[in-house]
This record gives sequence, structure tokens and C-alpha cells, in this order.
Amino acid sequence: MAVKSIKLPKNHQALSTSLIMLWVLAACLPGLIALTVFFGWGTLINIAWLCLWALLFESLVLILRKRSLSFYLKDYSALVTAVLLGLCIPPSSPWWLGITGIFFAIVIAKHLYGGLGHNLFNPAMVAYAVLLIAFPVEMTNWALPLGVEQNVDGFTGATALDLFRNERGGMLISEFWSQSSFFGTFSGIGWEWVNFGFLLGGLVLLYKRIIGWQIPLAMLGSLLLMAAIFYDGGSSASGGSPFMHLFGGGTMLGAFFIATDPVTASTTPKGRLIYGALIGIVTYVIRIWGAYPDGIAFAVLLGNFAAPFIDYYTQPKPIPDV
Amino acid sequence: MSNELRNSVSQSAFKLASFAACVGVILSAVFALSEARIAEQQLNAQRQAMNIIFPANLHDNDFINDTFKLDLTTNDFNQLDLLGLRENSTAYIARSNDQISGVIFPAIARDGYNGDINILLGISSSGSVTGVRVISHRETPGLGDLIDLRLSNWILSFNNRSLRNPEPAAWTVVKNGGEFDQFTGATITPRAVTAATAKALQFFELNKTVLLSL
Amino acid sequence: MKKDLKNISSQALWHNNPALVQLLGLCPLLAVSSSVVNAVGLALATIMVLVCSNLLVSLIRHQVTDAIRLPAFVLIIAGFVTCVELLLQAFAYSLYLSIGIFIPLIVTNCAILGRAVSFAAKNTPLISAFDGLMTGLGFGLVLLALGAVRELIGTGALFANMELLLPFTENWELSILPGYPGFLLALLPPGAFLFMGLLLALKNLIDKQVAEKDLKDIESELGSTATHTQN
Amino acid sequence: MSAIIILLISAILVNNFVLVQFLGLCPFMGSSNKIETAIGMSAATTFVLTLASMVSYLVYQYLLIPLDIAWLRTIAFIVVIAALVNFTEILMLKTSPLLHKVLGIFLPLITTNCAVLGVALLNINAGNSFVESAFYGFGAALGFSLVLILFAALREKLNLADIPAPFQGASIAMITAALMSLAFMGFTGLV
Repeated sequence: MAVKSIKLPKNHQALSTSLIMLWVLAACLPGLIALTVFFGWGTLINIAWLCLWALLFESLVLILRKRSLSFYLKDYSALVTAVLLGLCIPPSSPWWLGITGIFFAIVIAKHLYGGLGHNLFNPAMVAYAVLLIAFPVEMTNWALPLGVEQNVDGFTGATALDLFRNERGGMLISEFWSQSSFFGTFSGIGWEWVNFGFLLGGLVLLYKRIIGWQIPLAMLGSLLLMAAIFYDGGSSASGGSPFMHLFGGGTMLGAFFIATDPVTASTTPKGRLIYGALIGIVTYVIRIWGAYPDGIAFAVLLGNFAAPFIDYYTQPKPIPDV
Repeated sequence: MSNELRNSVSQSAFKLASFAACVGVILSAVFALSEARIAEQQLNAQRQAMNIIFPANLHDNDFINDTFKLDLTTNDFNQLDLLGLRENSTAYIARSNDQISGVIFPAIARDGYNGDINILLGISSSGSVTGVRVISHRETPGLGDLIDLRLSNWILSFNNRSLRNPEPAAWTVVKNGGEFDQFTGATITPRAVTAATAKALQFFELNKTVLLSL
Repeated sequence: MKKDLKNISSQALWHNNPALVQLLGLCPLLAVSSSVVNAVGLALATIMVLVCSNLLVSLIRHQVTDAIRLPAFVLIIAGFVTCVELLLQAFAYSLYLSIGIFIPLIVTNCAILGRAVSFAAKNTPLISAFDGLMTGLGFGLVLLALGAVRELIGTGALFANMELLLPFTENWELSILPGYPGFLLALLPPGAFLFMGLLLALKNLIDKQVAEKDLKDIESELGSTATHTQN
Repeated sequence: MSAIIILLISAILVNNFVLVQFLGLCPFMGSSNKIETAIGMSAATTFVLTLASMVSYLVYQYLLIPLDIAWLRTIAFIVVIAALVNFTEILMLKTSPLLHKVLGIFLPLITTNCAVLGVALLNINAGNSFVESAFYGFGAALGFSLVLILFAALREKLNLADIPAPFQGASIAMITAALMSLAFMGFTGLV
């Protein structure tokens, strides 16, 4: 039953799908600008490189499946996937990293399931998780943010969340904060503004009604709640401050651009709240207790995994006639 | 009818039991034939692992049978907590010409990225490391697991080191001003193993007289 | 007779392959296929159990009544598995350490019980043993293929540590792709599922190619299923 | 107490039986086509797995060890499991015919579920106590159930997808399991 209510934009409204995708791309701009300002041109180069390969792989699959190239390429969904992945991988990543990632996104996660509208898992996040597991060294090697001198504390490339997880030892939060030159006012230097940019873009998408409010609200809310519960004033055993979690790592990008993907998210209103909350909680759990510094990608994949089940039990009654 | 049924049931049961007995007999025969060899193989594997930690040219005894207990409940040793052990463990003595040439004992680095890292190390009577091996760990694949000799030679960098070589301040990873390499992308794991090795050396130093007169 | 043997072989190795078609024994297949040496070790163990159990089941097939069929067969299989376990410990201890827990699990490999019930219980000993051999080979070849692909893509090399199994293969390790950064995912659980999925697809593809010979037919068929789902 | 919770988290998420340890794959592929079937299978498996975990511990500690025949454990466990499944079926038929009607068809399948034998062996390898064994078995079953039921829901969605011909059927199910396993890798290091 649940499945029937999923929108299959491709079949019904090709034009507006492409328009939606263009809006999503536009909404990425503030965050992208912040990334470029703080971490250099790497992200832009990544995005261009990934877009090229995304179109190549997409065309290749379409040709193999004897589908119309122009019809499917026009919906820009491959470009959105490429841009989202480009925003997630480190600016200085080697050339083959992006190709491997976009291959998993476009070919495995999307087209093996029949293309846009059918994929069960968010392609960009599948690619990110594959890369993180297969190439953890390359994937955790970030460029230094603007304003942090090379070798200040001997760290040549880790994100603030990384440092928080790895280098804190038993310090009080305030102690660690003031000691590390990687932290700004309320989160990692640069990351505050990157997240702010994505928040801005997300609000535009909300305003244009391209995404619903339930998923971002539930996800950010549950993350905030978890962070608040385990912050306990910043003792040596606590997790990071709620602000650090909201404005650190990929939180805002995940909440507004990734978790809201209409194809892989839950489709019922109540289901979306549960789905968002699940992602927020799992993100926090992985960030604080797991082995990987940022849990957004895994949390979204687990959300995707649970979405059909959530839909199954949150179907509004009466069930519409099929 | 019921008689017949009972007959067939008892017949089946009898047949099954005789099958079981046959299987049992055959298996017992195979077991009897292989038992000695299995025990030998197990000992060999253990010996081989320990010979890597404590090279054969430094000892001439069979340390599998030359052991002592690291008992957490007694005060046999000074500062046994330096080893980070969670339960009573066995340690081994290496002898050369009936003189103790070193000891082999387990230790745990409790501050690994994902919890405990169990190591086994050999220390010669002069107080230098003869070898360290990671027995089990849960570090992140591709990052922290390079402490495993199968994946990198890093763990060999402790060979022939001692408490004064390098100086105590340098007994950590390069990133923290020490002498031992960290891995790209991972500091915690190598730092934890380095610290555990240094602490094990301290433990040896503190208990040298006891350990060398066992 | 000859035709029978040929039929058994082609069924077991391809058309009705226990791993690729019946999807039996997936647990050890996926768990142990991270390298060629593990794959070969488990394949040999499985073949040995299959041949022996098929032979014995066939020998005693007239004594076994319906009532005790399953328990008797399970007993026989478990017995041989224990034998293999003991022998492996005695003669290839380091291999035993690396594929350890999956040896006892051969007992629950449904392919073995399946062959005992559906074939060996109805056929003469020799042909049953042959069936066991072929079924085991069919399973083993899939295991080997998966192991080789995962080891090659995961590490860029093949046949590492073969000496664990056969002492004379000390220097068999082949670096196929020097300087390859390694693709850790292939060695981890997701990689096992992924490459198994791709292997299944490859078999489907080959079957289709063989059946239709004509690529065009396949594509038009693809097109029709696509419109079918859209409606 | 916290040790038990860690054991449960480990069995359910970090070392999930199906997605990480590859145990119980046959029923996972076989009975995940409908959510109702998956739930029935989960309930039956949870029951048998927990019970088998406890009984095999007792058999090992109080029968095999004293008799010095630990090497016969594979045979002993498979016999215990088969007997247990049989016994459960009879008991269910006597006490609750309804339950038997719902779960009965799954019970015979469980004998050849390698997760049951697997949990018995893993308990022994890990040196778990009786209580730990019981909880480990229960946790493993919960992990199996969680993944089975979620996968069943996913599969209903999959049935409507326009999957390329060679990948239809078992192939795409495997690839989906790969992506699920990928998601579960995120739990690495939790305990």
C-alpha cells in the first residue's frame, strides 16, 4: 500500500522535476560559497569533476538500457546527486575518489533499481558511505579552514568533529574548545558558516514548498534533544554542545538537502516525523559513540532502510483506493 | 494396529540408535587418530606466535610450560595496573642456559579508538623490547588496524626499544612530539599501543628483581 | 549412464547450481569468500562432506524408513563435518583458525541435506557420490569465483597466504595491480553481498545471451517489462 | 546490567547476525517477501534461538565438558536444536493451537537455520555465561528480526521498481542487502 503513494516525478511531471532540481541546485549555493571561502577551490573542482562523470555514467547506463538520453538527462537528477556528493567529500580528494563514488551513486544505487523514482537508498549517501568505508584516510583528510595556520597544533587535516572525537582526551569541553584553534564561536571554524549557508538554502526550499517541514524539523529537533541531554554542562564525559552538533559537520546539508529526498524518504506526514527523528538520533549516536566522526550518511541510509516499514504503519486511514 | 505402530516406532528408534552408535564409533576412531596431532598443532601455533615475540636465538627453553600468573587480587607485583589487564592472566618465562633471558606477558591498551587493544609483548632481561604483537582489537578497518602486522610493519618499530630509548617524553607518536609514527588519518590507535608498550616497560622495570628471579 | 553423468554435471555446475540458483549455503559462501585461500579451504571441506554423506546415505538407503530419514541423514552429515573439522585441525591448523566457525556450519548448509534427501536416498552409491562431487564442485566454484573477485578488487593481489592450505604454494601470491590503493569495501560484509549480487546478475545475463543469442531480443524484452511496470 | 546492554547492542546492531556475520541468510532471503511472513518467522526464530542458546550452554557445560567430548559439540548441538524445535512444535500444538497455526509452518525451517547453530557455537567461543548466552541469543534473534522485517517492507517497494532484467530477483535482493549492510557499518565501534 505504502508504495503507491510515492511520487514518481519522472512519469508525471518531467518539466517540474527539472525545475525542482534546479531550485535544489540553486539552494546549495550559499553553503557552497562558504565551503569555497573557508576551504579553497577544491569543492568547486570536485563538483565539476563529479558532474562530468555523473553525466557520463548516466548516459552510459541509458545507452545500455536503450533509453532516451535527452528525456532522462533533462531532469538534472544526476547533477543533483553529483553536487551533493561533491559537497560532502574532502576538497583535496584524489581524482579517482570522485569517480568511484559517483559510479556507486549513479550505477549501483540508482540505475540497478531502475533509475530515478525507484532507488531505495539515497545515491549520494550510498557513495559517501562506500568511500568512507573503503578509503577512510582520504575521506577524513580535509583542507585546513581559513584562519587556521598550518601545523598550529600539528594537525594537518581533520574536521572539527573529527578532532572532537579523537583529540579531546578527558578534557572539559570549554578547555578543549579554547585550546584548539579549530573551533570558532559555537562550532568548528568555517563549519559554522557552511552550515549556516545550507540552513539558508534549506529555508528557501521550504519557502518554495519544494521540501516539507517535517523531516528537517524532526531531524534537527531530535539531534538537538540528544545533544542537550548528553551535554550536561560540558563535563569531560559529555558530548559536544547542542550548537556544535547543529552547526557542525554535515548537519544542515543532511537535514534539508539529503534526508528530504522524496524518493527515499518516508512519504506519510506522521512517517516523516518518525523518519526525521530516527536520522537525528542515529546521527548523534554515531558521532559520539561510533567509529566514524560524522554519522549523517549512515543515519540517512538507515532511515531509507526503515522508511517503507514506517510508511506501512503510518498510512493515513482509510487507505485510498488503488 | 497400535501394536504394529509401536513395533515400527521401536524399530525406528533402534535403527536410529544403531546409526548413532556407528557414527559415534567412527568418529571416536578419527578423534583418537587425530587427537595427538591436534594438540601438537595447537601448541606449535602458540609456540610459533611466541617465538616471533621472543626470538628463538634468545632462549632455549619451551616457555609454553614455563609460566607464572599475573594475579590481580594479590600484591605479588608492584603496580600491576600498568598493564591494564582486566582478568588474571598467564605470563611466560624465557630462559637461556637456565638463566632468565626475558619474560612474555599480555597487556591491554584500554584507550584504543574503539575500546581495548589486546597486546602480547616480550621484554628481555636487559629491559628492551624483543617484540610486540596485537592479539585482538576493534579498530576502524583501513585506519587504526595498521597496528596489525599482517597489514603494516609499524608494530616492529618497538623492537629493541627500552625505557630510556627513546627518552620517556618521546615515548609517543610524532604528532605529540614523540618518536613513533602515527598513521595517516589515525592517531589514537598507534598512540594507545605506544603508551601501553611504554607502561609495560615501566612495569618490567618496577618488578625487575621479582621477575628475573622466578 | 554417460548421459546421466553429463546431466548431473551440467545441472549441478550451472543450471541448478546450489549457490547461484538455489541460493543454498549462502552463510558460509559470503562469510568465507574474502580470499582465495579461505574459499578453497571451505570448498574442499564442503566437497568432502558432500561426497561422503551422499555415498553413505545411498549405501544405507534401504535400511532407512521414512520416520527416521531426516534425523539419520543429519546425524551422518554432522558426523562427517566433525571428521573434517578434526582433520583440518590436525593438518591445516592455521587455516582452521581463519575459517573456524564456518566448518561446523556446513551441517546447516541446506545443499547437503537437500542432495541427501532428493538424490542419494534414491540412487545407487557410485552415482550418488558423483552427484555429491558435482554439487560440491558447483558450490565450490562459485565460492572460488567470489573469493578471487573480492581478493583481487579488495587488495589488488591473488592467492595470498595459500601456504596455509598447501605448504608448497609459499610464493604463489600474485600482485596483479601494483600500486593499487586497495578497495577495503570488497573485503567487508557489504562487499560480499554486493559481489554475490553482481555474480547472480552475470549468470542471468549469460543465460539470457545463450538462450536468445540475440541482444536485440533482450533489449526489447527489457522495454516491455519497463512499460509494464509503468502502467 | 550495563554488560548485558552492551551485549544486546553488539548482537543487534554492531555485529548484526544477518548483515555482518552472514548467519541466517537462507530464511532471510526466503521468508522476506511479505511483512506478515517476516513477522511470523521472526517470532518463531526469536523463541527458538533464545531457548537453543540456553539449552546448548547447559548441554555443553554439564554434559560435554564433564564427559570430555567437547569435540562432539556440532553433533550434540544439531541434535539438541532439532529436538527443541520438535518439542516446541508439540508444546505449541497442545497449549495454543492458534500460535501453532501462525508460527507452525516456520518451525521446521528453523532447524536448518544456521543462525541457531551459529549462536550456540559463538557463545562457546566467546566463553559466555548462562545469562550472557541467553541474552546473546535473544539479541541475535532481535537483530535478525529487525533486519528481516525492515527488508520485507523494502522488498514490497522493490517489487514495483523497474529493475534491469539481469538484476531481477535474487540479484537485486543481494545488492539491497549490500546497501543495508553498508548502513549497518555505521554502527562500527559502538561497543
